[in-house]
Amino acid sequence: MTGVRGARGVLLTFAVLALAGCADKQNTLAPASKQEGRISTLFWIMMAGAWIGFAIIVGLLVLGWVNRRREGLPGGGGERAATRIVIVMGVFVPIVLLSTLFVYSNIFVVKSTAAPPPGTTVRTLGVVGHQWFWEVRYPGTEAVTANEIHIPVNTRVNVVATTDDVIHSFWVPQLNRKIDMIPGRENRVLLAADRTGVFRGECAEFCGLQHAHMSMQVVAEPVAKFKRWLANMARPAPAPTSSDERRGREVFLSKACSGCHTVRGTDAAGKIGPDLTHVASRSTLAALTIPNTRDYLFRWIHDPQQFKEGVKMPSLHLTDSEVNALVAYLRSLK
Amino acid sequence: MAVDVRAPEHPRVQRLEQVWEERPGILGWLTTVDHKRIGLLYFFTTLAFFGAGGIEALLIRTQLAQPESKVLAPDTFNELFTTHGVTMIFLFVIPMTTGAFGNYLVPLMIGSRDMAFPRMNALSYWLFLGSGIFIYIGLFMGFGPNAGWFDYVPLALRHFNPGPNVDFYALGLILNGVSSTLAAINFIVTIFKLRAPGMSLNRMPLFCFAMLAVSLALIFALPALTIDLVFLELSRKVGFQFFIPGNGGDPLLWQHLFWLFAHPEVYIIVLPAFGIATSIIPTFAKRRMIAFPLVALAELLVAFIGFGVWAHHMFATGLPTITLVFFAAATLMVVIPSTIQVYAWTMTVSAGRPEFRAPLLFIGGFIVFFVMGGLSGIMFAAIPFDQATTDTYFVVAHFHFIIFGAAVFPILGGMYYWFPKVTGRLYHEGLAQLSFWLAFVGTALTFFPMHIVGLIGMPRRVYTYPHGLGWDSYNLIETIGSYILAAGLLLVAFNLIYSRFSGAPAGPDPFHGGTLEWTIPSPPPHYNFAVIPTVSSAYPNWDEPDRAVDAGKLERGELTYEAGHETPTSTVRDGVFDEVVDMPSESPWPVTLAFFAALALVMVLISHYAIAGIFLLLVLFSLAGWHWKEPQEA
Amino acid sequence: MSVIRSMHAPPGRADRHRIARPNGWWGVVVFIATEATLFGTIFGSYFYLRFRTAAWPPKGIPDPAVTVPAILTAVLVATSLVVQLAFWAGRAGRVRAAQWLLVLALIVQGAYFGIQMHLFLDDLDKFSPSGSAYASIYFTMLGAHHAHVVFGMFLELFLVLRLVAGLTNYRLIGLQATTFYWHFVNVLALCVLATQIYAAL
Amino acid sequence: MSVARQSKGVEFLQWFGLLGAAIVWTAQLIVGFGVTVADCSVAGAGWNIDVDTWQIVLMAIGVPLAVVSEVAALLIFSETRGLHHNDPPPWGRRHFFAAAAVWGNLLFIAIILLSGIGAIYNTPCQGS
Repeated sequence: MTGVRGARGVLLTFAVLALAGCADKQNTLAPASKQEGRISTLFWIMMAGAWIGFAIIVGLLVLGWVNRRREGLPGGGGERAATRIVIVMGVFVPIVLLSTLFVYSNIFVVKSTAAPPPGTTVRTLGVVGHQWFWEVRYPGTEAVTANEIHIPVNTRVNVVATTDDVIHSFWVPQLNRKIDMIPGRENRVLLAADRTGVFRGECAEFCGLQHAHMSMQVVAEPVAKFKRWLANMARPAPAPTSSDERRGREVFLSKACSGCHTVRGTDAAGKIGPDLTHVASRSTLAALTIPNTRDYLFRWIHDPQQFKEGVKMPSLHLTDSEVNALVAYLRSLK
Repeated sequence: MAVDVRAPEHPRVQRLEQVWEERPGILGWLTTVDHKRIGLLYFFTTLAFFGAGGIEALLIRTQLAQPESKVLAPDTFNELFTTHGVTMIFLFVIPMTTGAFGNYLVPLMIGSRDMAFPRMNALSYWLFLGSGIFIYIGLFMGFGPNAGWFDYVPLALRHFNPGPNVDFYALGLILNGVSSTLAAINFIVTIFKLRAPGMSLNRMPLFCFAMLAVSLALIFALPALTIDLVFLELSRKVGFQFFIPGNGGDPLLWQHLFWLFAHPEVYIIVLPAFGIATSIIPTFAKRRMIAFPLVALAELLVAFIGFGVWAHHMFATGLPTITLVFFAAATLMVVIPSTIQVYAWTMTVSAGRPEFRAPLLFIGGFIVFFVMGGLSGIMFAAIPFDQATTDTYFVVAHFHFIIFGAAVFPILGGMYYWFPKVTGRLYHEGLAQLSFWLAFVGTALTFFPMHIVGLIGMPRRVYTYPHGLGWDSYNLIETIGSYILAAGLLLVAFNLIYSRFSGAPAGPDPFHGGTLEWTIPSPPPHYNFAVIPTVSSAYPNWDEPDRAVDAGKLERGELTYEAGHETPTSTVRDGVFDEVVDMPSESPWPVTLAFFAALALVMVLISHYAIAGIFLLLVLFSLAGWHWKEPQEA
Repeated sequence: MSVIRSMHAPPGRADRHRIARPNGWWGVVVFIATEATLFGTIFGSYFYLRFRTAAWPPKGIPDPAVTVPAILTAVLVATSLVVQLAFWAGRAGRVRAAQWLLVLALIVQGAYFGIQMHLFLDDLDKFSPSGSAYASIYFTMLGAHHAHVVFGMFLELFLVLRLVAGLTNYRLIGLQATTFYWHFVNVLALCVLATQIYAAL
Repeated sequence: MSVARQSKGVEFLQWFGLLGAAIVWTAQLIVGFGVTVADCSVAGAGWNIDVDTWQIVLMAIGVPLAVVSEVAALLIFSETRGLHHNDPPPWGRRHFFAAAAVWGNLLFIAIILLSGIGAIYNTPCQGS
């Protein structure tokens, strides 16, 4: 491992500087789990090999240029010698190296990073892909949320990835490989963060107009904190306290909102948009398209299309006061 | 030597001129069956599509130059990247390498006077043209294909994609597939049967081995795509259930069939490039290829093993590992034919006295980029790593190094290399080398950073990306690179156009190439060879005694066949002289048939099935008319 | 070397006798190869879909008929012999015989096609191709094969008409190619039948 | 044994040496892949297919056959040692293909082994 790190420093100055220099939010090579750690090690090993192979070929070409005035190989020798090199370097060496790679990656690494069979982990959670947001369910509880996945740190969580419409791909680069969400199939991927933090993920399979705005974040937190969060998520929405909030709820239930959104504890049980029971507890709106602030929420409700052209949520042409009331209500859904 | 063969004033040569001459003017081009003219038609058409695809690429890069930019609306972006892929693969690289290079060169390299089925050759071109126009009409009507070039269902089904966009894609590609199939059949039979006497399989130029491999791959790969597209259209138009899980269908069926075609496709794209490289390297290294038999087999092996790797495009679909390992194993081993070739090329360069003129420079660039793309390709055979990086810009970088670096660079090199043969004039060397360096730097700048930006998490096919993920600077570099690259390509175009009119006369053999096309005048006469050459090695132009003997035959009228519109055939394995066959002359039917076929698909597109049926009858009718006139009546 | 050249130099252009298969033969063989792959893909899809469905055919869809298709296929396969005879007759220069044998084949195949069409439409009334993946692949497979039968009949019809004007080298090769094509279509017929009735076994 | 018969035998050896291993691998891929798909799908689950046995059998048949075709290539190669690959056919052509197939067949042997081993050592029907 350390040897590899050393080698990488030598071989990869360009890439390494680049990788070190950048934000790590979605970096496959900044692992936050054993699984992703193994995968990035696999990468660095292949990368080292690749640069060596590349150097050999470029070197040969340069030699050919240096030697352009003389017949025969630089080190002397003609057809036979050259053919021997082709056979050794072109057939034998690669067969050995590639077979080794096969065994290492496709038998060992693949096993040690694979999704566990159902029911073998402490926790299972369901993520359902929608055009274009992520519905997150915690089996065994009422909790339903969207685009923000909380998991306990140092715990193996089995994610069951399914889709409600087209093919999406669930991918949290710092935690594990990606897994496609395919109609009619139940795929799994293992999340097991070995440190607390927020890890960004994004839909990796082209899923239509707003494929670019289908991100999510995984929050890995201490078990106690996670349990508190989950308990709150499982509760129905808090009742409105101020008059504004009450009016907001009226608007929410009377206008089209409730046709698409669910707020548990009210009559709103729409299934098309994200569950808003605890929307105020989330840090972003529209699958990480905009931050979840009073101002943005206001503009979003006014005209969602300006942020996410083609999103299913229409502009309901509400008056400013109605929107203000809605904002007040939604911001109260902690 | 060969010069005598071309004595134009000789009565036999004049007779050949009369026999093989075709009608001049636009009508001549519409009815031509001359493989050289058809090759040129392919060449200019594919260049036009290359331009279109390039503009699409520049628009895409411009949109992605900065985060959150609004140059293109999302739907436009999706149509552009889909059409870019479809254009570059189906309307540029494949028709350019097989249609243009293959058509023009294969008969010249094997010493024949035309392809085995000249009229079918014309038909392939007209069908190809039809498919291209078909797809682009869609784009200009605002219905460009918009579900990605691999068009995954259910996104491509009517429920999620109600417009005709995907229908333009599917029907256009069916037509394109028919065209490629016919072309492939033609190449296989031509290479099997029309080789000059003495050209046994072991004396066949490597370019022809590449074209043979490509054609065989097409023959067995295209049906999968055709069936897949038929399934798709039946699902979209009349609600068949192949892909609907609820009713026993499976979206992955589409992916299996698509990649069963589309991975061999990748090798179909690069194989002719190998062929071009193996033509250019010996000429400028002034020696025969090292490990010739191994390289020949390697070309066939790539095409063959390419059929056993398709599911490595589906590693992230959750298929059982025990299914995936088969494809991972093949994916690793398919690398080896390429390593063989890469070492054979570099060894030939080292062992010879290479003269680094523009064509060889482009091949040098090709080797560098091909190795780079190949090495990142190996990584995708490691299932866990593939699942980490698939559908990211790391993949985009990989396949652009292969498709642009490894397929288009040899095409550019080949354009320079055979330009004197086709036009009779020399290109401008200085400009050519400048264009190489521009293209080389441009390619590296455009595609290398994509590796990094992919590794740090940028998925492919996003029309925009947020600031603050560390992607901005790389994307900007890529965009700058793409413009440099475009400049390089424009310089190539300028050089060729300029040299076409004011280049120095080239003579029959400016580079002293090894294969038969260099034994005849530039541009080649309609009949290609006054005396059908008799061959005793894979580099006949370097066997001067043989050529001298050929020259003598003109007087004696041996192997000249000036009596009729004829060319000799030989046995498949050992190139033993077999019989003389009458070659058909120009015919109006291929273009007519293609026209009706295209109209039939238009009718399917707008769901007028009865009228489509009528056009299909007209297709059969044209087929009958076509065969009513038989070659010997020419 | 010299050996080879003497071997290749033909005695003038008159030499027409052939020591290997003609281009047309190779052309149709390669064409058949790609067609076979096409049907291979269909059969592959059929069984892929079958693996993914517990009940085959699914509930509510009748088992495919066995006897009638089997008999029909047997009849169709028999025409292979007739077409082959036509080719032999043609090669022996007996043009009229070739013509009449082709006509005979055409009549039998026409009858076959007629009955198959009837069964096809009959099935369409029983269950819709847009009802299940089974129905979709079932009708697609049969439709594809029927289309090939029609194309084969078109080729024969064309030859019958051409042979009126006598026999040429070109037409003889055409006849040989068509014969080949029919053998292929009939092999397909057997594979299609096997796949089709598999659901009833 | 007449010359014609003998040359037929040699001819067969050359083509078998060239294509044998390739065909064997194709068979292994189709059957091996098919078996895994069948076993891991809705209907197939009920047919309790023993994937490992299948894979072992496939390897046990495939590897020897591939080796035989390698031997065939070697035989032709040694038979034609000293010829140049551009020499007149048929022997020049036989040398040409044998010289290449000797190395090419190694790939197919490798693929057959790796696929089999991979399929056996990984857990049946575990999503990946």
